[in-house]
Amino acid sequence: MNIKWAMAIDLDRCTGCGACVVACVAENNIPVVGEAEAEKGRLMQWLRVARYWDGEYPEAQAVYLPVPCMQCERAPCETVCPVYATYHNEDGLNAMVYNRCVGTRYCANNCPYSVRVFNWFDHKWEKPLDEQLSPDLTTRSRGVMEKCTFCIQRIRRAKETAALEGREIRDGESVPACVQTCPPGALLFGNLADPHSEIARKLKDPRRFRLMEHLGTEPKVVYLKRQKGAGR
Amino acid sequence: MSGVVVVGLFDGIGKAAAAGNALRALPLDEDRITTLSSVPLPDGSVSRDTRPIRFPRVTLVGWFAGALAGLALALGTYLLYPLITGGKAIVSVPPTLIITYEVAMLGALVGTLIAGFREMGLCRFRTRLIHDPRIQEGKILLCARVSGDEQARRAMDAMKSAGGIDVRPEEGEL
Amino acid sequence: MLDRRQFLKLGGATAFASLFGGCDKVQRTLIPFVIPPENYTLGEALWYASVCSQCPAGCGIVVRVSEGRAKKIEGNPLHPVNRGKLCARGQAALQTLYHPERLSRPMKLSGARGSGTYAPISWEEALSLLMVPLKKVKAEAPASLLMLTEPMRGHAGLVAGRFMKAFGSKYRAAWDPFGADAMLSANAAVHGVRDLPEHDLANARYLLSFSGDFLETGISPVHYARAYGRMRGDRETIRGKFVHFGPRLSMTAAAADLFLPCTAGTEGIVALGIAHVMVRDRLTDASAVAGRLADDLFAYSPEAVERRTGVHAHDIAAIAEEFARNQPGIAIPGTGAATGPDGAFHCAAVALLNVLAGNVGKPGGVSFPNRAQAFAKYGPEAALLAPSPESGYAGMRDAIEKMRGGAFRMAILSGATNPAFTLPPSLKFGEALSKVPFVVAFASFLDETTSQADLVLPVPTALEAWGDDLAPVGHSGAVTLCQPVVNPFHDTRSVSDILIAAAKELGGEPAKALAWGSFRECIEKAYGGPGGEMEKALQRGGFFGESSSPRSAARTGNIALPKPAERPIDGDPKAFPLALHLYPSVTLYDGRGANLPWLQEMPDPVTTAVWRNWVEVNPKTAAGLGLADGDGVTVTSPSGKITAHVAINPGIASDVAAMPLGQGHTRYGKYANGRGENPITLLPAGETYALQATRVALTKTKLATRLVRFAHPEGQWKISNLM
Amino acid sequence: MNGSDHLSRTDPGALYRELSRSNLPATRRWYAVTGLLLLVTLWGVGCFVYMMMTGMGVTGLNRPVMWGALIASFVFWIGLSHSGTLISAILRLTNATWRAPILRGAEAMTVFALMVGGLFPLIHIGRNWRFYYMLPYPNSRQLWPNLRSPLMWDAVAINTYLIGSLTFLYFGMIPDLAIARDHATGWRKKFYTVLALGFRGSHNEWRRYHVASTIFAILIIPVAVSVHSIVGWDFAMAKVPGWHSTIFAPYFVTGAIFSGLAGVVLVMAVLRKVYRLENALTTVQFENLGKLLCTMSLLWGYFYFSEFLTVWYNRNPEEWEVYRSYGGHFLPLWLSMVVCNFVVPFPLLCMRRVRRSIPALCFVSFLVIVGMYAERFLIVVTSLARRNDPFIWHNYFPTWVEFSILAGALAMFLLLYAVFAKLFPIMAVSDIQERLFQATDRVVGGTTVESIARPEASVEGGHG
Repeated sequence: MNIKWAMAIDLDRCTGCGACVVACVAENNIPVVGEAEAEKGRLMQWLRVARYWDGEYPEAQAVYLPVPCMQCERAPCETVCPVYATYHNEDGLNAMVYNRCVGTRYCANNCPYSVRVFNWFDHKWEKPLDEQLSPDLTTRSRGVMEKCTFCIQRIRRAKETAALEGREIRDGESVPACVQTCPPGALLFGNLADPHSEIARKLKDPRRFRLMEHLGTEPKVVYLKRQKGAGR
Repeated sequence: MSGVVVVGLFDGIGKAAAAGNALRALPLDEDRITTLSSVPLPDGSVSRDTRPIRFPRVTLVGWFAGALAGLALALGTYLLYPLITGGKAIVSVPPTLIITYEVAMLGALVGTLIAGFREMGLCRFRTRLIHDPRIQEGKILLCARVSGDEQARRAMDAMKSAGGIDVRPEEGEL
Repeated sequence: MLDRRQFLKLGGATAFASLFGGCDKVQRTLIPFVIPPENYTLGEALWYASVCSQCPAGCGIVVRVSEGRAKKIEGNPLHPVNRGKLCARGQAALQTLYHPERLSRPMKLSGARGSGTYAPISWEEALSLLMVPLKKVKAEAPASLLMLTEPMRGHAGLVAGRFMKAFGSKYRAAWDPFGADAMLSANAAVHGVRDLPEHDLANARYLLSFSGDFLETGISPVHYARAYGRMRGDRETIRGKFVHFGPRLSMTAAAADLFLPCTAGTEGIVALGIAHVMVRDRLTDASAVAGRLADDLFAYSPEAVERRTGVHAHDIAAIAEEFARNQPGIAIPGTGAATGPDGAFHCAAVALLNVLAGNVGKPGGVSFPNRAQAFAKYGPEAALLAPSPESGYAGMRDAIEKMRGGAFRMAILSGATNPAFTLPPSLKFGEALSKVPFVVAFASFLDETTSQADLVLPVPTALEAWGDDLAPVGHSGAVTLCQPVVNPFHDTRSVSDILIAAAKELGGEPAKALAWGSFRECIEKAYGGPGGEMEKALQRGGFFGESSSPRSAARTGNIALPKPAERPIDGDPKAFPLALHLYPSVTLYDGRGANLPWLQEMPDPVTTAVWRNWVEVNPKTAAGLGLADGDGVTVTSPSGKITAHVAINPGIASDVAAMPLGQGHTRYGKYANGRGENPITLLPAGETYALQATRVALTKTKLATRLVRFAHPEGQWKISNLM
Repeated sequence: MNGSDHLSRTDPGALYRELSRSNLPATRRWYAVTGLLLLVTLWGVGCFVYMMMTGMGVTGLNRPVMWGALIASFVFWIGLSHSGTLISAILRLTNATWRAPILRGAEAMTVFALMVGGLFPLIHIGRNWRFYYMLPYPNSRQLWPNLRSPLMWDAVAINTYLIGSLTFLYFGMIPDLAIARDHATGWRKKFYTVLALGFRGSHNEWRRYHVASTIFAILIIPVAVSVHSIVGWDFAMAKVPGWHSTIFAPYFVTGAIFSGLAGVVLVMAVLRKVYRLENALTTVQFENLGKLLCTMSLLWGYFYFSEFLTVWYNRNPEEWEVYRSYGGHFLPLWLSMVVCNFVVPFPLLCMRRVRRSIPALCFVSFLVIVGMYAERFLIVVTSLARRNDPFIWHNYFPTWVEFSILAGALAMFLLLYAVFAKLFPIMAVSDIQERLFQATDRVVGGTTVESIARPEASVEGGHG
């Protein structure tokens, strides 16, 4: 089956609660950096919920914008890597091979969404917190770039299960941790190449837009605008 | 082409030129006469270079060899490791041009260097070469490769009469 | 690529071949670096269902267990409260299990009382240390035993309740800092039901929130957030509108279509203003507002309300009309409104709107399910299993007073609500506790409360224990079951197990009341034992089949409006110009999450700050005080003084200083200690547990620390660059 | 010529001794200075090792400023390397007679600046110990470099340029090495004998030497231009507001020549002072360099204005944020760039007095070096610090580790130069001799002027 994973983020539903962030941290063995490193702008979270202010009191508004890796179809990060550490996999995801990475950080510079995070140090999990580490994916050493993978390990597992049962992967069978946990259901994940998938139907919504569309990166994360007023 | 070389030191270009003319009158072929000097002398002032300078062709050859290598590197990379990046085609032209260009220039530079060394006859550490360090004091060493004792004697006479100092036969390569 | 089964097959083939063919088939190629390591799947994971204990909402969870270790917590998709969803705090609960500072052995006080220095001892010694005084108290003065816990639900509550009763002491105080006291009394006054309502957000067309925090820390944030999402986007042609009134632009307020800031402590007045318009413009069925109520409402004309609250009269009128016309609609009060000194008034005023709109008992409105029904077979003891979601503040005050008076010879502490941290220091809880000769604490972590005990007994976390639970809202009558999802990581025993064992040793009445071998046996007996139904229920996470029939509100007419309390909040407005607005932290809740690194490092949704607390002020107010974003300030109230960093919140009322609760720990481990000061210090010890009870003054101070925020101070204003 | 029986108007032996003062046995002062430089270099190396063992976190880098002072220095040093070979090649091709005394020093500067600059990308990568992943050789990891990456273009181009510059330097030095060989004794004799490769100064050698030099000069110019263009493309290829600009390649080349010229002036002044080369390095050389510097300052100003104008007029919000920060957080840096690169140097260099005064010219050159470093830093850091998504903006300031590495790099450059000057002819003796040989005094009316006789342009063919 042709697969093109995509994510829809409905800003009308997103409350900015941050459940996705912690779910991602828990799923992907993402280290905690501490206050001093956070101050230097080195949070390791793969997914951020950007909070923008808009307007002045009393019309001030907070606008939440969850930003995972956009898994661009025309990914600027991939072409600039001198060692092919990041490339397009068969499902159209930007796969990151930590082993190959030498840490030029060019990919991070070339990512207009700035969603790539770099391992500035070897991050340690104080014992026994290391027991929480998921065996499905590696921890990353210092000097290596990392980023949201759409929880490729979950996709992989679902694919294996499907293959064992001799069928194709079902819509919604595998979703990233953030999508799984999102309390208001603002996140939706699925195969865009399958016209019957929920996401394919959802993305017919006229509210759809993509972040920095003018850059031509063709992100596979699609946002749905906030609505105004009652009714549609 | 080893043989006897008659050498003589001259402390002025005029004297050396006169000696050169005398040698040519012996007669001695143009390509048997040369000078050693600390500064380049204009061609024909004392001796004349008869051998055509052809090594710039090697530069060209080096350039094309480099270009081929660069092209092979670029295309080979694309075709042997066909990883899709950025959702783009496997083979991309502009980077190929850049790599080809740079490696071509490298080939040309290296080709020129090697050919230049060969043409100038450098790096012959094992052969005995005619040399006189006194040229560094502004003297000109006029050298004439002679065949036979008779020619050698006449050449020495010609140099001495033109004002040559320390005129002597030497064994060695030019 | 190999998957696991192919690998096993190959493994078998290799083993077989090696017997006969020798070992010449050695793998010669390395795994090339073109393949990401994530493409290899290691082992199979198992999922176990349980319940989340990070807040009282009682969400169902499933825990992914791999090689005997819990790896990830997710929401239980079958659970009626959260339907597979889970908040950040629930996700982070995994870190309590493997926390480096978790108590792994019983500990005996080795220094002075309250010093927090302990020596590890064996369980035998610990139990004898527990039993000797317990027996003595039982023999000499059974009424001098105090049990201080968080509200215990399910059979744990039954065990504790029966134990105390059989022991002969009635002093069992349960403390929950965010208990819904005000809402309960308001509901009793307006609806005649002293319980939490079920808000059917998913089917509502209009939502009015008064300082609501239902999306972040309210009674059941995941339940409400899920319903909120459905209200917004699950219906083809209807999108529920959401209007928020409150003094602060909170995370919940940010989700609103319209956020109308009002003066601190005036939420109820705004609600009455809306009610006034509804009655005046005949937007409501008149029978509901007979008699005195109409007279009471007369004073709340939009203009009068505007003067007191700062909300424009035309906004009030417009919203009243919208609210009445867009049926069904719901009005919700939040912690900010309910925790003022006259929280009951605010909540009642809001509840009144639901009555006026005629939404009580309707889909998309407010209803009151019968929670007690699930445990009806226990008769009067059902209240032990399904306690009312009150804060228990009165009980705590009473207990503190009695402790100070020397009424208790022994105290048992349990639970995560940490009264020494969450009660105003002016109540002097710690000092009172030190008057109790022997204090035993059941805990997973040393905190400000448990570190004052003489004996600390380690308990399993919720992921390692048996239990059952009944969620306060959204449960639809379902009982959630807990089971150990992993083998206990440390040698721990649950409170219920120890109480059962202690009862057995005490003999007599207690032994009869707690006639089980263990708490597991208690649960199994209650739910039909191993095999059969309980096993299936454990797999599913509980009994989700039965749904309780909703109670109808007892009262529909003749509603008496509670009088707004005439107590102004503490502090002279001249000396203390700003009203202090305290709110539960989105990440740390009441402070129990402060020792979990994941939560400390999760940027706060509003300020994007990490690892420290702050005081939010309006940009104009800050400028007037000469304060810039990030400056250190001293926050002074009549009751206390702390320092914090200024965080500008452009959507906060100009007369308010807001602080999150949860930081300011001093004895909660290295991740929690020294991350700012506890704002509870600023509170007076009032009649009710009122978080919005004082005014404060801010003065600029130099601080050695800095407030770290994720957002760039300039960049965070440039959304227009992006969209 | 003119019937003169002298090869030159000065005694070649005395000339050599004067120009080769740098090769005299090392003095205590020399040891003190190089010792100090070695210490600073080692300190820089130590800091690099510390950074490698601990992680890149010891720098001030962050998200989004993933490149900082190290990359700015890379661009700066590669830029500095530009003047040497490029100027030398252009002057050689155009037969500028005043060029001879500055050739060697400038070419050596190119090579050492390249060596130092080329280290920075390796220093800055996160897993330095895996740098060989970028080399194209068959291996069991199935790794191969991605030639789409501008970094690979850079690697190839810098490699070509380094080899080319080394060749250029060495080839041009062969006659001088021969001279040195003939004057030297002891170990130096053997040393120079090997390096001179048996060059004797025969007529054939000289002729071919000239042809090859010309070809090298022709080849190296496009390489030099391409190298800094590619360094510019490292940035211009990226989707970073402030980087993504078509003008970057020529702008970088201009800036490179500009800073390189300033570097040449400083190096020449130091050589002149330390090795008492006043007779060779006269105000003529400095004035001419000053004129070039003035031109380049103007050219740089023009390019910067062109770049600025397009963004200013366009007001693309993403790019404009970068420019806005020039007036905000990065104002000191921006001011130092504009003042040191244009506002002060241009009017000063227009004055003949300044151009002819070596201290004044050195001061201006120093300003230009500072200004150009500020420019590199500004280009690299500011654009990253004000990325597309304003939420994650973050400022950057280098840490002591980065400063140490930068200091170590400077010390390494100076150390290499000091050792080079000690071992090799730092003045192009044979070129100077040649010029003197060709020059003669000629009476024109009432004055005597220097007249140069040129050998016929006998170079046939360049490269293909």
